[in-house]
Amino acid sequence: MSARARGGDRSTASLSHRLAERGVDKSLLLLLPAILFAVLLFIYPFAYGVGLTLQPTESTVERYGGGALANYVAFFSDSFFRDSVWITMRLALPAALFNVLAAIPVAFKLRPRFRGKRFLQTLLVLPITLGTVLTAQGLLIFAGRQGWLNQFLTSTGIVDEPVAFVMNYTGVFLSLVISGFPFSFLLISSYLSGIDPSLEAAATTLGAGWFERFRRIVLPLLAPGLATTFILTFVLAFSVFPSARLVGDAGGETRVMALMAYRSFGEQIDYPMASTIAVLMGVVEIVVIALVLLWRSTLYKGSTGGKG
Amino acid sequence: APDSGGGGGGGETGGAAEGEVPETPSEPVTLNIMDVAGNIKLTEGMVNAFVEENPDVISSVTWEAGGAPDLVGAVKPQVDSGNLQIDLVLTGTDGLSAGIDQDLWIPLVDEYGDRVSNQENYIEPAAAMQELAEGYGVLVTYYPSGPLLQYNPDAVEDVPSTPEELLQWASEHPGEFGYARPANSGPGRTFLQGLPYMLGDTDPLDPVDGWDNTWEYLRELNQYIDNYPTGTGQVITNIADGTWNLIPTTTGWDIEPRAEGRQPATIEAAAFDEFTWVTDAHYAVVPQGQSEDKLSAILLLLQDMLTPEQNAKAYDSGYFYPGPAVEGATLDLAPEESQQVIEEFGRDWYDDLIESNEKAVPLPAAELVEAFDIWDREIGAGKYEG
Amino acid sequence: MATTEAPESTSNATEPVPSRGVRRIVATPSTWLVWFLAAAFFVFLIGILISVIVDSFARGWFSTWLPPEWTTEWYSAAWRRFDLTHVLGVTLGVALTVVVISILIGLPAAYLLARRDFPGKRLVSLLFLLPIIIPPVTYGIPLATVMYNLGLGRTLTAVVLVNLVPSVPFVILTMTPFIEQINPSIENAARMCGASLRNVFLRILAPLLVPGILAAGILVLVRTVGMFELTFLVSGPRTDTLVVAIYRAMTQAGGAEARQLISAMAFIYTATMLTLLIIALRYINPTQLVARVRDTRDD
Amino acid sequence: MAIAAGAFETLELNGVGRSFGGQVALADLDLTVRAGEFIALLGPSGCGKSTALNCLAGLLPLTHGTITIDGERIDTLPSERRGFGMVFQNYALFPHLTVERNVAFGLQMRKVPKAEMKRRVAEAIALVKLEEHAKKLPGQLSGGQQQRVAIARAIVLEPRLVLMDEPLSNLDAKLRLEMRMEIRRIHQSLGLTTIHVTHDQEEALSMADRLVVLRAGRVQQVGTPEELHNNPVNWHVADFMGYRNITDVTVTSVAGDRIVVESPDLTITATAVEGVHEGETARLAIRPEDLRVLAPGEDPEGGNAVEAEVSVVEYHGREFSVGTVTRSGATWHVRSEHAPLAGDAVTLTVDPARALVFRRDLSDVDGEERQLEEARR
Amino acid sequence: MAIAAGAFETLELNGVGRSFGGQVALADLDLTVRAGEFIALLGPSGCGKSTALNCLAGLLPLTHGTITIDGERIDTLPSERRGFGMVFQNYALFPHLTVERNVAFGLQMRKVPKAEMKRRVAEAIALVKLEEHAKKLPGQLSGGQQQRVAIARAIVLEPRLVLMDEPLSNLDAKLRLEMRMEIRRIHQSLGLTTIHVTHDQEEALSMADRLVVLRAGRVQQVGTPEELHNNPVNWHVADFMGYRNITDVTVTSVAGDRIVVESPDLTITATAVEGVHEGETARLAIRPEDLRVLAPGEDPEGGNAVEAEVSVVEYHGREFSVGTVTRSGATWHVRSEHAPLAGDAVTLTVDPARALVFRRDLSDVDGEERQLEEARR
Ligand SMILES: Nc1ncnc2c1ncn2[C@@H]1O[C@H](COP(=O)(O)OP(=O)(O)OP(=O)(O)O)[C@@H](O)[C@H]1O
Ligand SMILES: Nc1ncnc2c1ncn2[C@@H]1O[C@H](COP(=O)(O)OP(=O)(O)OP(=O)(O)O)[C@@H](O)[C@H]1O
Ligand SMILES: NCCCCNCCCN
Ligand SMILES: [Mg+2]
Ligand SMILES: [Mg+2]
Repeated sequence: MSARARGGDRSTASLSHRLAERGVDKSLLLLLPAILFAVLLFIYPFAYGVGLTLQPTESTVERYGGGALANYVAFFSDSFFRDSVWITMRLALPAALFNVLAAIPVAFKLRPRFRGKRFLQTLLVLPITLGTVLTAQGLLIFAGRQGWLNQFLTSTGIVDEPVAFVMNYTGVFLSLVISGFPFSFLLISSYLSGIDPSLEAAATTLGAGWFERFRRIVLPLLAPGLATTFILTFVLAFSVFPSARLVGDAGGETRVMALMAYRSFGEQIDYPMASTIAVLMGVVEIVVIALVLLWRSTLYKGSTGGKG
Repeated sequence: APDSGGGGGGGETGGAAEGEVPETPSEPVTLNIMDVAGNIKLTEGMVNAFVEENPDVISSVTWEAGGAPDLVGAVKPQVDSGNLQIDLVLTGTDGLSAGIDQDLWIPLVDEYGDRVSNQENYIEPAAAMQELAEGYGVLVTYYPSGPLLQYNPDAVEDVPSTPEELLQWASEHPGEFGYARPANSGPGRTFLQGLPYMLGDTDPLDPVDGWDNTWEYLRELNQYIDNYPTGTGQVITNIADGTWNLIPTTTGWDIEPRAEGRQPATIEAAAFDEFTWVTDAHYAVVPQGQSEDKLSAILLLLQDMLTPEQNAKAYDSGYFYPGPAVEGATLDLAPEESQQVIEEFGRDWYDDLIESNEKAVPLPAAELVEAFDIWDREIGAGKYEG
Repeated sequence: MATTEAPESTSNATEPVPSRGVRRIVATPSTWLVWFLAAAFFVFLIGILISVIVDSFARGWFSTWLPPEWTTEWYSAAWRRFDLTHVLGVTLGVALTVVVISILIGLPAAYLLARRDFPGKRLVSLLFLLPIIIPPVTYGIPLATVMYNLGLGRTLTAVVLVNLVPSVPFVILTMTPFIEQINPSIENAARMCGASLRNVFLRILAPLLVPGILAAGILVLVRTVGMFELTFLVSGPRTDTLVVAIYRAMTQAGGAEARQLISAMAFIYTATMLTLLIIALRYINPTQLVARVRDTRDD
Repeated sequence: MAIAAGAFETLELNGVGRSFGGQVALADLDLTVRAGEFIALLGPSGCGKSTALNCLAGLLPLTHGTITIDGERIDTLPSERRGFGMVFQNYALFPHLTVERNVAFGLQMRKVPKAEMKRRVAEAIALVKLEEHAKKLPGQLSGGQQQRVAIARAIVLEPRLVLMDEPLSNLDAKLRLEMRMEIRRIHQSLGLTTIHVTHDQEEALSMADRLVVLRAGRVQQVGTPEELHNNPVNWHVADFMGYRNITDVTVTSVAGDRIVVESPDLTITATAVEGVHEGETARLAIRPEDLRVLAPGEDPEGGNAVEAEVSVVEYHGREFSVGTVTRSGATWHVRSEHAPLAGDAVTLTVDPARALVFRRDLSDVDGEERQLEEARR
Repeated sequence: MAIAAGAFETLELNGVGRSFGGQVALADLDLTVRAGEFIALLGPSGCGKSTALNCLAGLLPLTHGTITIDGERIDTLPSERRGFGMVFQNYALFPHLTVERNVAFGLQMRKVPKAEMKRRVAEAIALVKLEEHAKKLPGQLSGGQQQRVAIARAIVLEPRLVLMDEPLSNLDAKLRLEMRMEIRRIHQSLGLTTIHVTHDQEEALSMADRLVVLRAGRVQQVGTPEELHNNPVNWHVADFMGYRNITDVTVTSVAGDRIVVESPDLTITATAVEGVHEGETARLAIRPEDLRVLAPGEDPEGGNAVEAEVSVVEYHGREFSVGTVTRSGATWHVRSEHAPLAGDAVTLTVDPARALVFRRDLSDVDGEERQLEEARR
């Protein structure tokens, strides 16, 4: 056979091979339109928005000090702003958690094929057609003090006084569940369908009852998918805006960051502050996402088929 | 497309344009009118009438509606880029002064006041409101607003006639009185601005240092209020469906919802024994960079809108009762339907009350924003203890 | 381990065994919870929908079970006041254009991200992820300024462009797993048959990706029709989409429009979406709207 | 390691059947399994092997019949309480658990004390020779190693019955051979009762004490490897047991078992397995290894001679597999010690005892299933 | 059907290599393929067979070496312009196109006129006997039928070279046998140059003109089936070619090829394949079919006798595969015509010409690869 030198000798492979080896060839041009798009229409305006946060209005500087960072100083030193972080979290975290946790058993139950499954799935997709406005409007009418729900509850004697479902934390929470639950249900269903049913069958033959199968096999394999679902519903819940205003208590319990940004923007006419709040919304979201991802990175994430 | 004529950047228009605005446009113009004050109902008829009469001046108009907070977002990019899509803005005091702050408006009155000479016919409180425009806007409609009270006669027997009685009533009926967040509501802000007069505060025009009684009062009232909706609509719904039984209102907000069927006609209104009207008005403003032709047409239009015949259309369905801003614009000049609605849903005692009680201009924009800020922090957020 | 349970009969070999019931009993507590959750959810869902529909046809409905009087006048009022024919035309036109363009731009990018490794891939992925997780408020206003500076303010072009900002990444995100699902050797087979990259795309990938494209398309459509923040900042009276029109109606200064009018508009919105969705669901599985799903085997 | 031999005497399946919405996947399976037996379920893809196994395991509810152990019904027990072990076709290892914890899973479910658990897991892992890999995740193992984990996981429970669903089908030729021995060795050393599903006749023959041949949901034949290999009861079983040369012939004379059959190409004396009568069209089946190339001048066995032409020659190590074609185009596969050339004319012969004749119609298979069968060929 | 035989004289691979981020998957492959040849690439899983094939097809960029056809470099051509056909392991049929349109796809890409296309597609489909299924989608076909579509799709283009990547590995035993013949028949009838990847030595032996045995990315041996079967060049090839009995021994005497080796259990006269010297530890390899059970009183061949005890007996149709264990615990696999009983003591013997001795170390494989190799066993 050949006596050719090996190892460092790369001259025999052509340049195009060597570039292609690194993943560089002309098919990369396929990415170009999307990248151009993202840079021009997203990165540039986004950077501009961030720049704006460093140009506080005179009155902000006067009131809070801090020079170019006055907006940030204001946000963190003034509890009126600062609290909105907690208020938003208090809403978004439980809502996202609820959506994920409630979706697990439902997805689990609806997994096998049965008559009417598609119909049920379709019903579950329905809320994406509702839109936030109709949801808010509907909640106000249906679950308001004089709505059908309260009329039913009081006339059947289940409660004495109408229950306050809307214009408060509960109202926003309900609207987040109505729009977010179907989404996490569908997402979790799809992750669940990726788990090879023979794993559960195997656990069954080894003597595991339904709970043990769920706890020891399905749940650990589902966990990374749950993390992803949580992130996506959390993002949706975190930037909640119309419902916080329409069915919430916009000044109090549901004075979320998006409302604060809008308040600065539209009512206080303080664009730098509005940008600051918006940017901080992004930061808080990313911190939460990063934490979840960090947790997710400790989980088993390989194939969920029967063959390792 | 940049069809808005020769007008370039904002700076060019100022003084330089003054002499160049022709009496009439060189050719008929089309106008895009933005309404951020709910003014369209009041003035649409006036504008349409003018267009019909003067097709050589204005060939057509388009309307768009929005909220005052959206105004700057929509207009500023246009002014900055010299690319006007909105030719005329109808706004309340908030949009007006936000635009003044951002340098968005042509100083219409200062520079072309002589061509809107009908401004001389303003009734007195309207003239006072016109002062707030600082020479930028032309007042087109006016109303004395409130604060008044609206109540469900089935549930409220002894109607409060003073703020103290109101507080008393609210404490006896917790959760049955409420008002909307002032920043989002006309009746809300009218109630807020009317209190200092009734409670004898030191300076009704200084919410920071002069409203001690008012803030104290609102804090106490706050204990008996469930929540503050972010719009008057929800307040109307609340009293209509019996959730609440007593709310603050204004003349317009009392008449129109009943006329439209959004409230039962049986809802009653009442006034405090002693109060000062906190008046309100709508203004027409023109964004910087407007072309001479369009400006010329707009001036002709505004002049016409301030004639009694036209201005009387502002009676509408009681939405801004009474509405007109000029002398002589009496109800009998208003359209037939308008007269019928007022007949049926108006309150005969309103006109006397308007005649007899003091009238004050609302807070200037900066102070109003400050009042809102304080309200948000001290009252609104008070519901939530972080 | 010996068998403990004594069967009722030991020798009737041919009789069908009622074994179905046997495994169900074990799952009872979870089944209970699931049905409760699902029922509560549907009560709210249906309640909300029906009450808005009733409200939109009601006159003088305050605190009774049903309205005393029915009317269609809110619909005609909405139609008149907001020129809904035009608004609906704009809405659908914008949404469909956004769908087509975002797929044309997003699909090739998704293909590359699904199939290839190249320097800077992580950075590019991040670039496509950000517009989805950063709230639109953050970049919406400067983006609108850019649009106005380009002389595109309040044009349909601008409305389409701003909606593409979250849509293109969204297509990339949803399409990537669909592409990963297609066996790469099918592409290789096509290349071995002499197909160029273009032909591989048009004749092999595109037809195979139809369910994915439909799913991504319907989601982009739904998101675009529902996108308020960005559209609102660059649209004008002739280019408002339905949500923006509704929002304007709700937040208009001088007090919102009547609740019933909003109900009517909200229902028009839902009916529009529902029509689109039902059309789409003829072609795809509902669960595919959110992610790719292998249909479960139940053996 | 003290894994107890089967805790039962006999396991009986009585008329076990399973349909999927009207489609019969398994019908009327009667089978008695004695403790310690190694039974292979054999048949082509889709014939109902997995269905049978899953019914036995309790993973699929029966639609007909009963399963009893020493007379007690067990088909009403949930599968986690039947005490069987199962090795799945795709191994179904828990991907998030190490080898050790995979094996320990069943013991944990049974709440076996820690110390005993540790000992038994270690024993099972040693039995399948995976001591070095005990801490790895399944994804880090090769196919053969995963296979062995699956076996260890099933047998650590000392099950009364081990069920294996085509456990070797994913392995490469060499590994398959090794694993066969391994399974057989474990079976023998522990005396486990085993039911093993496969579609590979060689595998079944080499491993099992008894074979059950299934086709389209129905049992065709049950017997020892020798019985099946030498005396298939119908042409279908013959086809599956390696009688590659199958052709339609006309019966011309019958004398007890010994009959003469004809086709355009040949006249052959053969053995009738099923009763056929003169004039009937029947099916002739011959193994390639029973068909010899006649040396020049040699007498054909029993007068059986077929003229053919060599078309394909395959080298199989020591011997050659030769494809020949007769005048009418029928293909006959033959074994040969030397390599003929393609195109050579050859004469083939076969011992009449090894040329089997069957009825052509398989009366027990109905129309739809036959269609299925046809489609699969 | 006029598919032109290879439009080249020779295809040459010169030092072709491919690494994945430092890990060598294929190293220094030199091979000359002559037109019309059927070459099998053989080796265990992960040895680089697919890598070699994909490099040849242009689906993977090379990291070393060149590929030329009649002296012209083709490794810089994109795969769609090399004019090769490929049959993929999983068939890779276009699931949305009918059989007909799958086959026509390549011709469409080449803009072959309609009429000619129709004719050629029909011919190719006829060649693989799928006329009845032409209008079906791949999903409606059985595995074997899909396989044939894949072949038709590759050959309809009259490619200069057909590449096949384990095309039979997904089929069941019976079908695999049939498809082997089919591929061989098509190869012969069209005279196509073919490179066929497999890990099944029997398949490779039976189909190919020449075999290339790969291991851990390196060529071990190239030769005809007979050469590989009878004269493997190292113990690894021997292992892979069916020398199942491999054990370490000490060389005690050398006399040319004929040497004597020892281990605790045995002393055997054998044949040295690689040069070994006295005292060296070497590796002895014997096929099961070359190891016989000595009949009582019979003389061992060449004096070679090994005492062992029967441990496992597998039935393989006509004969038995017997596992025996020597005193020291080594396992010897033997073929036997009759079935011994487990526990029987037997004496095994082997012809010295068939007991091969190799060097123990495979000098050309470096540490890391050896580890990989170990892990896989
Ligand atoms: N869940 C199911 N629903 C409907 N039909 C089914 C189901 N499972 C199996 N079948 C059908 O039952 C028949 C037997 O299937 P089974 O899985 O038992 O075959 P098998 O012998 O194991 O085949 P293979 O060797 O391919 O695994 C097949 O025709 C199959 O299509
Ligand atoms: N894309 C890749 N990235 C990294 N390593 C790879 C890649 N493809 C193959 N390899 C490695 O290269 C080696 C050779 O792989 P190849 O696919 O050629 O094996 P093979 O001989 O075809 O095996 P099999 O019979 O299992 O198909 C293996 O060790 C494999 O892990
Ligand atoms: N329908 C009642 C109208 C009241 C108008 N209020 C206008 C306030 C504008 N800032
Ligand atoms: Mg099976
Ligand atoms: Mg391979």
